[in-house]
Amino acid sequence: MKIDRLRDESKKLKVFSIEGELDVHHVKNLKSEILEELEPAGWIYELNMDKVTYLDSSGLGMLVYLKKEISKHEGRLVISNLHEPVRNVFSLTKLDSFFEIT
Amino acid sequence: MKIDRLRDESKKLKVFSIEGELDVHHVKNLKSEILEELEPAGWIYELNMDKVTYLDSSGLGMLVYLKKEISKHEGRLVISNLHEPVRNVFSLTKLDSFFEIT
Amino acid sequence: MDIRIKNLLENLPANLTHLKMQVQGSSETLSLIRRVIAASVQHLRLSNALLNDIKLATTEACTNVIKHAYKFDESMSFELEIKTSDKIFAVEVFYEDPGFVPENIPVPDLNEIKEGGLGVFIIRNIMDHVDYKTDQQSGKVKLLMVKILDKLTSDGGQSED
Amino acid sequence: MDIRIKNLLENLPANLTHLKMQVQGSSETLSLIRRVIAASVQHLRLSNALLNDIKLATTEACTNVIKHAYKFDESMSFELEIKTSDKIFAVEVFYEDPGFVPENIPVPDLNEIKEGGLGVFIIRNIMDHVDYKTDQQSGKVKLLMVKILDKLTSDGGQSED
Ligand SMILES: Nc1ncnc2c1ncn2[C@@H]1O[C@H](COP(=O)(O)OP(=O)(O)O)[C@@H](O)[C@H]1O
Ligand SMILES: Nc1ncnc2c1ncn2[C@@H]1O[C@H](COP(=O)(O)OP(=O)(O)O)[C@@H](O)[C@H]1O
Repeated sequence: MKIDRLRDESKKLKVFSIEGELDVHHVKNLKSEILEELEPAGWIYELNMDKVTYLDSSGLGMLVYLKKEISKHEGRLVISNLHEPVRNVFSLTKLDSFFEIT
Repeated sequence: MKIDRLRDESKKLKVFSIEGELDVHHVKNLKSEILEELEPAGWIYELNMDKVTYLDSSGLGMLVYLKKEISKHEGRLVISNLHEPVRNVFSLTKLDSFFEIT
Repeated sequence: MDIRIKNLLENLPANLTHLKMQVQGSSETLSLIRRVIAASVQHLRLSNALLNDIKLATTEACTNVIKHAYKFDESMSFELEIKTSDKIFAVEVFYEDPGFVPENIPVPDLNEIKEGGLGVFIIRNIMDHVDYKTDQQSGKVKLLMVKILDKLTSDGGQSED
Repeated sequence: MDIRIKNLLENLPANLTHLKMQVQGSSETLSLIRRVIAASVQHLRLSNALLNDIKLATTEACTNVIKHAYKFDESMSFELEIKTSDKIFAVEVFYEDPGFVPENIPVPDLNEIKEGGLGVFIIRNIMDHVDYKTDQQSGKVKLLMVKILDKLTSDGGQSED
């Protein structure tokens, strides 16, 4: 798994472009790497999933956790560029309405 | 397996561009398809192997057979665009000097 | 068991691919499992959606073995047995879990957003047949999951192609 | 058997991938076998040359089973057992061939160009250890092929990367 980071101070935006398969093995890493990047308040955290080829309930669980943590930091989690079949896992579990997906 | 054909009457040249894996399963087809195309005398038969991703002793056996048949028809067999690891099978069996490889 | 699935399982066709894997109980092997599954069904030309569903359900099942039954103890191992034809994808997971009671697996309330509890829900949603068999004596568990591939009578995957 | 290979085989490491396949004796399954092999060793990041050598030797062995032992009778089946670690690739082929005498396999004269007779030569050239074991009683044959993956002490494939 690979994470590319992009930080836009003026927009208070951080983009994490993730590459790889989000199963229980790869989720731990990603979680801690993003938690480290949380800012005080008002930031947007975009997870660009363009290069995520696989996601399962372990990946979803991490995203739920991240969204809750980000909310505590008064930030917003945005998930972008979901491909089928990754998008499918969100709809299967009805989490597509819980997350802000663009 | 797929074969693309190109015929150049003026040069007495036939080019067969082969796509796929040349194992015992796919060899039979290819053999008969090329034998059908043999011309009386003086033709060059080029096998373009650019899109051949696998070749084994069954494929080599067919090529030996084709070369002999083509010789009987006073033609020339030319093998082109071999990639590693296909080229490797020729050298392993010392057949790289038997065939005309470009 | 649904009579149609029972019939399919009992009359597996001759063009069956039968694959057994013994895998280490490490989360690292999950991607290996997905790759082998993809390789073993490539000739069936399944839709992307269907292939992913099969990978997903199998991974969820193996994740549960690694996480719940083996508690990430990598010295443990489990077995996968995959049988496929153009009609059916069947996978069995053999592992050890003394005291496991499949009836106790909770059904999640999708209105209550939690960080876990979706794995078995996903498996049951994707697969046409899911059955845990436990042997109290030996502590061995056999999980059978079946997906019917025949598009005309199944939904052909959870998402559009 | 070479003492180094014997040691490796007897002390297979814990991070072993163990895969068993039961395959129909049809030449159509050869590409399936190559795909599963590639999937099962992908995490080892072998060179292209080495991966192809392994696919090639295994295919040659299976081709011989299908062609010589089973004479293209597709109702027959055989078994492949693959064990890999970062040190070793071992594959066993189990099949039936009453009356098969491995010592009778001819060694080809490479100066004499023929249409066949190169399969076993290729296998022996690629693999570090090749051993046919026949059971006269049952007619069962077990072919074991081993390739050492450890680059420092092996040639790391027949061709440059
Ligand atoms: N193979 C298993 N062995 C033991 N317990 C299991 C197994 N599969 C599921 N469970 C139990 O069922 C619960 C729900 O599992 P699951 O839906 O996969 O969600 P999660 O793993 O996120 O908790 C688990 O928390 C666990 O208690
Ligand atoms: N598994 C096998 N069962 C029976 N005979 C075999 C087997 N493998 C090889 N042979 C014999 O050895 C010969 C050489 O085999 P090989 O080198 O693969 O070349 P080819 O298959 O082209 O003849 C075969 O012609 C066959 O007689």
